[in-house]
Amino acid sequence: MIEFRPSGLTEDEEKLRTEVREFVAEEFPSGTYLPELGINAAADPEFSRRLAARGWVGMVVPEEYGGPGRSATERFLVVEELLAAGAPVGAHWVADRQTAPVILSFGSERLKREFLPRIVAGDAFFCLGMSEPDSGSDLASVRTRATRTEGGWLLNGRKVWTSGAQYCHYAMTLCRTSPQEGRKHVGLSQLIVDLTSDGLTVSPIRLLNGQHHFNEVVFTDVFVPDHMVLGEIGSGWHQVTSELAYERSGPDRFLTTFPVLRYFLDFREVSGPEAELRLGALAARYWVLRNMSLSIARSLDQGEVPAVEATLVKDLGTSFEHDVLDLVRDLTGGEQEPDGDLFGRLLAEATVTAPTFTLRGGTNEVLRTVAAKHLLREKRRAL
Amino acid sequence: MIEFRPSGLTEDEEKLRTEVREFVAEEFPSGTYLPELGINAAADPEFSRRLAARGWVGMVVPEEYGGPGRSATERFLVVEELLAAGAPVGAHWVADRQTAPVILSFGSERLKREFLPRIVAGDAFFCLGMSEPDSGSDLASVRTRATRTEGGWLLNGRKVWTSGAQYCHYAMTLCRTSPQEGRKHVGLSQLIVDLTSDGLTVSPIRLLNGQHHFNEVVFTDVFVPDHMVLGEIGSGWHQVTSELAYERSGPDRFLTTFPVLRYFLDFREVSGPEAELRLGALAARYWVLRNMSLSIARSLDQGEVPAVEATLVKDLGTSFEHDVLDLVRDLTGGEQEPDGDLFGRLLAEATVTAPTFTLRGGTNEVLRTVAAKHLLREKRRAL
Amino acid sequence: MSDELQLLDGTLRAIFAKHFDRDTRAATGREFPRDLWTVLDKAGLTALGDVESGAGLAELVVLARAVGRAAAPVPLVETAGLAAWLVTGAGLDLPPGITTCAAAHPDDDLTLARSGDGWTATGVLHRVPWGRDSDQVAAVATGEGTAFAVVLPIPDDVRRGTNLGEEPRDTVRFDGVALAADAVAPTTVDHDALRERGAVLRAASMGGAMESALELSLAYAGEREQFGQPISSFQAVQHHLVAIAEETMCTGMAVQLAVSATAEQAAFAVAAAKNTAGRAARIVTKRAHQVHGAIGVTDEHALPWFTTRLWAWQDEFGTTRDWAARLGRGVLADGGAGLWPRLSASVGGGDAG
Amino acid sequence: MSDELQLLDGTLRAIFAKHFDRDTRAATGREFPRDLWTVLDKAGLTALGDVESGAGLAELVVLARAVGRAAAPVPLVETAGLAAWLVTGAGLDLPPGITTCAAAHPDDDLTLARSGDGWTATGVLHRVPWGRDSDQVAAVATGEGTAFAVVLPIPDDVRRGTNLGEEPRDTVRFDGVALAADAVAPTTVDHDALRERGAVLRAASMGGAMESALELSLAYAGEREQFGQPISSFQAVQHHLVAIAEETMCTGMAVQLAVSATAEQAAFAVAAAKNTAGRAARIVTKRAHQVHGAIGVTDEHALPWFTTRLWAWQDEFGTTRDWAARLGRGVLADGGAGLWPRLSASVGGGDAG
Repeated sequence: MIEFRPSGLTEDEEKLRTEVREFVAEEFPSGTYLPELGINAAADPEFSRRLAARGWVGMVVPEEYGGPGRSATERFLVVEELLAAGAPVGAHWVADRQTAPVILSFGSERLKREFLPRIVAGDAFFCLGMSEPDSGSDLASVRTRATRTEGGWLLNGRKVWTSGAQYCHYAMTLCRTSPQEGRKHVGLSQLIVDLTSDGLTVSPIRLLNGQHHFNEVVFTDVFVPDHMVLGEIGSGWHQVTSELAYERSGPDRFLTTFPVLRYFLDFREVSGPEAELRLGALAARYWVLRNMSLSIARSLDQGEVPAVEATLVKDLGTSFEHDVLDLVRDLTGGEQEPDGDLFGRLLAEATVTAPTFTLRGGTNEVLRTVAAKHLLREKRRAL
Repeated sequence: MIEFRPSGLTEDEEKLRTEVREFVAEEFPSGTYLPELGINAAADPEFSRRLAARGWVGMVVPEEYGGPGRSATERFLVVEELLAAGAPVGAHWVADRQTAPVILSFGSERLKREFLPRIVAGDAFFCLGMSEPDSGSDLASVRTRATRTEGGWLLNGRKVWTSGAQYCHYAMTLCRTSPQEGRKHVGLSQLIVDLTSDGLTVSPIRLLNGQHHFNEVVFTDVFVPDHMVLGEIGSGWHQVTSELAYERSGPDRFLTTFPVLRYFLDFREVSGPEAELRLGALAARYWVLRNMSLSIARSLDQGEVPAVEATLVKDLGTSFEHDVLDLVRDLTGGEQEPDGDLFGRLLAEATVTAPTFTLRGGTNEVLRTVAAKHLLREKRRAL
Repeated sequence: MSDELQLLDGTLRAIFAKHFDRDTRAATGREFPRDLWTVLDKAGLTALGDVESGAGLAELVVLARAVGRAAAPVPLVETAGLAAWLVTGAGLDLPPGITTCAAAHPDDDLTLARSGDGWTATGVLHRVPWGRDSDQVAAVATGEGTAFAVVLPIPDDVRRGTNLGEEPRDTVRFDGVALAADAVAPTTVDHDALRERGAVLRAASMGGAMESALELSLAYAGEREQFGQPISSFQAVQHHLVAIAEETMCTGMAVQLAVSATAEQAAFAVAAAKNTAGRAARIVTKRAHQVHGAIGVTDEHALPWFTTRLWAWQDEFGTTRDWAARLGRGVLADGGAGLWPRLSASVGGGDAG
Repeated sequence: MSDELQLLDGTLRAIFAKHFDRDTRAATGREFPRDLWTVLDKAGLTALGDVESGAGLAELVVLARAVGRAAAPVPLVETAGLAAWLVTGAGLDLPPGITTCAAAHPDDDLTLARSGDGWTATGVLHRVPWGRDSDQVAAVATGEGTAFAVVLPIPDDVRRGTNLGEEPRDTVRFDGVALAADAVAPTTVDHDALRERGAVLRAASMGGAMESALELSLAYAGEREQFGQPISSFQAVQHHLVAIAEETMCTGMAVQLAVSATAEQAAFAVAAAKNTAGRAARIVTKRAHQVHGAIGVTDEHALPWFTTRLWAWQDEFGTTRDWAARLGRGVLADGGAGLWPRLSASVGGGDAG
């Protein structure tokens, strides 16, 4: 039986949180800015560097690679404060969340020395080259391929939904490095691709409201030197699947719409029995989800890999983010005004971008099947 | 595109409804009785005969077989009044709803003459021998089999979830009349089995609250004479699937919990903005579902077979019945008292029997797959 | 639908298909599609609601549904369905050009004062559909304690706004605008009546938009493959499709019931229609996007034409909850004994023969 | 769980498995399972909440969860978790026999009056768990403006009632019952405090019942075949299983948070636990029954042991909505600025150290 343990904080962790909270309060006083919404957050490289200067980017990178060597829990505490405030975390998001950990886990010494200090300094921003036009949640079916050439690889193919490719420096790119024969999970590798490479084009895929988060990235004989291969050639699938615990379990899975709720309470009159009932139930779920998510971070620090737990939290969290919106929308009443005050604009943006909340890290439908299979297997094992 | 047409009533239909409504008001004054809940309704053979005396049982049976020869719409109007009031329709329910129509459609002249007048008189009550321990929604997998003997068939096997076998006279029994070779839909037949036959035992399968609706019926070399075979030998699957439009579309798919709502309004203080909001939304859905269901009855009268529409209405209706309960439960507040006043007892019974609402006529999961395939097929055809 | 309504529907479908296809839409961008409007105008569709024309709510529902199905960014519902009805119903002529209609916004306040032979109008109309693109706006105004239908020229300085579907919703102010006597006439249509009619027509457009969302979802699910099979073979996707179809059907039925309702039922049927459409809109938008995945949230895909409008329209002419509350007050007033007769009351017409 | 708690859990599991297996349950029928109680009593479990014993809320949550997991029809939570705590906390001794506890019903009203050296008690306690089977009932009474803990013998003429899980919930009246001075003591536990503790323990039992519902659902889905394959291969069934697991997890976490909460957080954490359990109960019961189909609603199947209790328990010690409203009043009082600090406040203990 899956079970989460509540986790308190150490004094040092509390101290860190206080620092972050003070920093955030100073940078983002309520009502003075339009909050960003979680994983859709805009990029603000200057802000990312200010964060980095405080040691809050690439936090898990150990001191020998220029980082502060802090825990997943400590990173959690920083990230949740930023997301709750709607900070513009877009620039360093992927580097901090995924790239630094996987380079640490799988990268060569050279890659570590080359990239980790720059990530920690807020100097190297990454995007993910995973999805392709025909792959979707079925990552193993990627067709982008790298073929051997002198001193490296020639990359050809097309990636879509790469967030932030327009301002990032590198793309961690999943591709096929040996022809598919039989099992499609075999023969995949991850390459670090310099986005300024010859033969590489980035073009926007605009969101329905015209916003530019996503891109199409096309590789035409892009040269990637050997040392930019992450880990062993052919181990891409293993790397990608072991990333998923990071990707699924974080506070970004339930906090995306928190700023909307905050501004709603700050800038609208809210009262009455129905508001009490619904806000109360919402508060209970935030409380439980946050503590489950924190508990996963703590487990990671203890060397556990709570993959199924992370999956379930993701599933719960992303549905919950929609519930928050529905509630705010109901209680606000009247017509939404995308040209209205800050709260009105925020709610409008949240409403039209809500369908994106469930897109990353695999659709919920696929995740549920994975989780169900695990539960059934555990059950059979227990018999 | 599936589309329902609203249907008004003719003067004669209005007149019929007025009669039924007056009858029901006299038989069931609010607060004097514990309403029955739709398809779980208790059997009251005397009540069934009083209804029959007014011509409201087996209504679709034509005059030549002793019936009033009324339309599906007229039957709809009678049934919805009975269900809304929570009348004890259990005794004649299956005979009226399913047996009379299928004997009319498929039965021999002899079967028609033998059974239809008795159904119309409230003298012959039927149950359905469909499900088996290992069949569930997959009816074609039945194992009960009939083997040829002189002048008829010897039936062996076991049926479960046969509602009302303890008081009914006959069971319309789906069985295999030729060994399964290849497609499992082939070689099935329906036999009318006298429940007093030698070799037949009925034992209760009690509901979780001790109530006795369901039975297990075991056949051991039960003799069924040839003339009790419904239609052609081997056409059982066709008969069963063409029954489903009747089974799915009726007012019993959305009215099961109506008496709970009625008693809630009659016997509890209800007021306030939340009650208004939720009751208003509920009223809108009752209005729409009822008119869709009525529209299906009208289509049947016009010779159409709106099978998918009926499926969708069933799916919507049964979920809706649960929503009604959730709402009443929320607004009632406090602990439920199964030993309380009439409303309290009714709500308690509805709560514990609610899981049965979705069981008959195939689970909603299976129905949705059937409906989706139809929609996709239509779409492809339109391209 | 009767043959006449079928014909009207076919005409509208043909016009939108021919004069506002994907390329035209892309080329027009956020500009007002004036060519489309001209075609609609010449076909007599912009004046369809003229009470002299014989077209009733049934026809206008067909029109509104077609607008929703095409996600056509024109004030056709406002002009043909509301302005023409309001203005000609009061005995005035519908002027040439684009005549939008006030949106029965709860904060609207427009008063008339006598001035010589004519009147002056003062006040504000909020979130007027396509205010910036229209020549005049029809509205209900109050003067000397009476409701009047008026047609007001739209000033240049509207405050621009949009709804979530990027349709113009502009705030228009009038400060003592002079009106000739024949631009004003007493009307039996008050603010509530305008809102009710707007609600039915919006619900009809929502139903149309849902039909398109359903079509897109079925098409995408049937062709998109994942894990080696079309995603329509996954039960979760099938359930999304069925739910979309169900809610689309419910909305269509609720709107048709509002059309068929007797005078006594009208208030209930209208409220039920807009409430049903709003509830359905939430379900349809969520599930259609879930079926489509990432492709559905891009500005190159048609799905957002419909879903963004469904998000917006559920709040226009009264929110889903506004109408639920109104229905609920009726339910509580009727009590237990009144509920069933109310829910099972027969609508007029239909197939009863 | 710590080793001590694991041990306690193991003891409870073993006792229920051995002394209240399926056959014993069937043989006992609706009779009180006195043999089971004797075993629990001898193991010292019925007095676990005695404040002298060192057992705290963490231990009692383990006990309550085990009761829920076994659907054991005994007032163990009431005796060990509530009565022992209330009575010994006030410095009184827990008497021998079965001492149930008042259920903090909103209509409860019990007053004490001085009478010679002792007291007389008058009033009514509603829906007392296993009132008919218990020897005495512990309750909070009011006398001379102060809250007292009292232990009252249960009269013969209780008004019998049950909850949806067929557990006895009896109404007990006292009309000037004489009490010795040493059966009464002032307490800091008021009606609200009793209700809070009851709410956490019921939530824990609900979590236990959900675990069993999940186990049954997984087992059934893995073995039941339809259309030639186990139903667990259908995506719709998989989603039911996942939702059941999620809600079970949430309930477990919410209860553990109430155990770990600091004094300042306790009110919030308790309310969140009971609200979370109640919400989860609705989802788990619906989906577990949907997985099981017809077999799950029969009295021969174990599923209803758990689902009927989940239906009942969600309303006991405050309904799901009662606790939501309480949380909501706090949210509104805190306002936007207070919300995040409230939601992210650190609980005590756990793995931090």
